[in-house]
Amino acid sequence: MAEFFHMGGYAFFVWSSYAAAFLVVAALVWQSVADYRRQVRLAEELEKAAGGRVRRPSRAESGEKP
Amino acid sequence: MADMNRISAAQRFHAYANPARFMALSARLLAPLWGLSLLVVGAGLWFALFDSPPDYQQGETVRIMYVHVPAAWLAMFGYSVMAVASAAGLVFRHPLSDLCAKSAAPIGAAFTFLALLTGSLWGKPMWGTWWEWDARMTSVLILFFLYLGYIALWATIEEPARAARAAAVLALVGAINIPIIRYSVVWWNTLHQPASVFRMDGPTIAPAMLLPLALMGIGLTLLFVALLLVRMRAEVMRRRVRNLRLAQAASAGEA
Amino acid sequence: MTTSELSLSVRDLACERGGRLVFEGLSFSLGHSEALVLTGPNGAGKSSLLRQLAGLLDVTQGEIELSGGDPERTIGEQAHYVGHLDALKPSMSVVETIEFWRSFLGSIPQGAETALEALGLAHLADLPVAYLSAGQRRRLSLARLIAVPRPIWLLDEPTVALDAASVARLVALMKGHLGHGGMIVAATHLDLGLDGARQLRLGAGVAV
Amino acid sequence: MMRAFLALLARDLRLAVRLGGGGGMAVFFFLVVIALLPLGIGPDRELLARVAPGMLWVALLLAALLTLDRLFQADYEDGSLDLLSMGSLPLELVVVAKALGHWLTTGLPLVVVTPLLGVLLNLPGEAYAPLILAMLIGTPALSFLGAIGAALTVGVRRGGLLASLLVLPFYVPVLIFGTGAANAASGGFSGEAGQQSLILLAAVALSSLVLGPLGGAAALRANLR
Repeated sequence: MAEFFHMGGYAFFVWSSYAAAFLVVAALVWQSVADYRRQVRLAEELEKAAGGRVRRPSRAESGEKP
Repeated sequence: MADMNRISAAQRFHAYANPARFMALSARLLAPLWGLSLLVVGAGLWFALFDSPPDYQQGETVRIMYVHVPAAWLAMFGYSVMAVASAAGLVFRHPLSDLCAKSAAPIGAAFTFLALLTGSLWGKPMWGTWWEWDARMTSVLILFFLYLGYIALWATIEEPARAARAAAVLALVGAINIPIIRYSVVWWNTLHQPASVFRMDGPTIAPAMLLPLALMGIGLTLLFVALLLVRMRAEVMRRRVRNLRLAQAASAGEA
Repeated sequence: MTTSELSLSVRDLACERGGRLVFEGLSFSLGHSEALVLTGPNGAGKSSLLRQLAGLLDVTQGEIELSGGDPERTIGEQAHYVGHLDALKPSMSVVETIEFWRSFLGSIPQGAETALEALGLAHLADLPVAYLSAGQRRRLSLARLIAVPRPIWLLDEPTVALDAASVARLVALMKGHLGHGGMIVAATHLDLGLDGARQLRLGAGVAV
Repeated sequence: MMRAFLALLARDLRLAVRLGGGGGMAVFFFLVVIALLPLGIGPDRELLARVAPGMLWVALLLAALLTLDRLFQADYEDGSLDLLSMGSLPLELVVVAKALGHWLTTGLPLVVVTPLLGVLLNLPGEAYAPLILAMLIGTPALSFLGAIGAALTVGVRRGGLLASLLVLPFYVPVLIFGTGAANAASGGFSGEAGQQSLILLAAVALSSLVLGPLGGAAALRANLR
C-alpha cells in the first residue's frame, strides 16, 4: 500500500496531477450546477413578482418534474 | 403598444419554441449521463491507478498520461464543438447553437488548463523542467488564449444577440487559424532546435495502458457532454431571466 | 435640517467657457422655501450657472455665497445636482444605486425604499439599471434628491424623458422640498407650476 | 467619511467583479505578452531565465497601464465623477479609494499569476520570493501613480494612450528597483543589493501613496472645472 502511494518516487507529480484533475472537474461541475440553480431561482422570483402578467412557461420548458 | 406586444410575443416564441424541447430532452438525459460518466471514469481510474503496468521508460509517471491525454483531447474537442456550434449559429440563426458554443467555452478552457497543468507535472520528472517551449505545449497554450479571448468577448458585449454573432466570428476565425498557428509554432520550434526536447508519447502504447486511457477518455467526454447540457440549461434560464426583467421594466412604465 | 434662515446670494457673477463669455454681471438672491426657474435660449449659460452653483465649474468673476448653512461644508456638499448625465451604472441594481449614494453622499446606509417609492420605482428595486427605460433612469437619478436630504436642489432640465405622471410626481416632490424650507434652482423649458417661483431669464443678461 | 470611503471602494470592487473587464483583462494581457516573448526571442532556457524578472516587470507595467484609462473615465462619462466631488469625502480620498480599488482588482491579481508565468520563463527558483515581494510592494505604486495620469487625461479623447505616455516615466523607478530585487537574488549578488532595492522600492511606493492622491485630485479639479 505504501508502495502504491509512493509511485516509484514520483508520488508528488502523479498525485498532484490527479488532485488537480479532480479539483478542476469538481469546480466545473459545482459552478455549472450552482449557476443553473441560481438562474432557475431568479426566474421563479421574477415570475412570482410579475404575478401572471407574464406568460407562465410550461413545465416541459424548464424540464422540471411536477 | 399592441404592436409592441405582438413583436415581443413573436420574439419570445422564437426564443422558446426550441429551448422548450431542449429543456425537456436534456432534463431526461442528464441523470443517465452523470451516472454513466461517473461509472466509466471510476472504472478508468481503477485501471489507471491499480491495474496497469508502469512504463519501462517513464516508470510510474506514465499514470499522469491517463489524465493528461484525455484533457488534451477534450481541449481540442471543446474547441471543435464551439466552432461547429458557432458556424451553425451563424448559418441557421438557431439560438440554441449560440448557447451551445457559449457553454462549451469554459469547459474547454478548463480542460485545456488541466492539460497544461498535468503536462507540466509530467514534464518536471521526465525533462527536468516544469515548462518547455516545444511545439505541442506552445500551441496548447495558444489554444488556451483563444478560449480566454472568446470568453472575454462574450462577457464584454452586453446584448446577447450581438455577442453571439461576434463570438461566433471569433470562434470560426480561431478555428481556421489553429492549423496556421500550429504550423508556425512547429516551424519556429525546429528553427531553434531546443536541446532538451523529448517526445511525450512513447513509440506505441501497450494494450494494458490503452484500456484505462480509453475508459478515461470516454468517461470524461461523457462528463463534458453532461456539463455542456447543464450549462446550456443555465443559459436558457439566463435568457428567460433577462426577458422577464425586460418585461418587468416595461410593465413598470404603465404603473 | 435647519434651513430656516438659509439664503443664497450671487453677486456680479460671470462665466467663461472656452474663451467665450457666456454671461456676466449676474446677480440674484434666493431665500429658503424659494425656487428659481432659469430660462433662456440654448447656450445662454443655464447649465453653466447650475454647475457654478454646485462648485463643478470655476467662478472666474463675482461670488456665490450661502449663509445660514453648514459653515464647515461647501455649497456643493449641501446641494444636489441633477444634470444631463444620470451617473448610473448599468450593472448595479436600482436599490444598490440608491444605497451607494446614501452611503457616499449622506453616510446613511439604510432606508432606500422611501426614495424609490417617492419616484415610483419600488417594484423595480432589484432590477439592474441596464434594464431601465430612459424615463426610469431619469427617475432613479432624481431619487437621489429624496434619498439624501440636502437643502439645495440644482436641477438641469429634470423633466427630460419623463411622462406627464412622472412630471407631476416630481413637481409634488419639489413643492414638498420647498415646504420644508429647501431651495431649488432649476433650468427647464416646461412650466412646472410652482407657485411663487421666480424666473431668471438668461441670454439677455437681464434678470426679470 | 469612513463610510463614504468604504462605500466607494465597495462599489468599485463590485463593478469590477460584475463587468469581469478590468482586472481579468489585465491578467489575460499579462499572460499573452509573457507567452509571446519566447516566440520572439527563442526558447533558449538560459536566455529566458536571464531576462525573466525584467520581462515580467515590463509586462506587468503594460498590463497595469492597459486598465488605467477606465479608472476615472467611466465615472466621468456617466456623470458620477461630478457627484463624487460633491460628497463630504475630500477628492484626495476619492482618488485613494479608486486607486486602492484598482490595485485590488488589477495589481493584486497580476502579482498572483506571476509565479505561474515565472515557470513559463524558466525564472530561477531563488528569484521567486524576492520578485513576488517586490511586486507586492511595487504594484500599489503603479495604481497610485497611474491615478495621476488617468486624472490628467480624464475627458480627453483617446486619453488612454496619452495616460500611458504620461505615466510610464513615473514607473521607471518601480521597474528599476523591482527588477533589481529579483536580479540580485538570482544573479548571485550579495544579499545586500537585493535588500537595498526592496527598501528603495518601498520608499518609492510610500511616496506614491502621498503623491498619487494629491496629484490625482489636483488634476481632477483642473479637468472637471
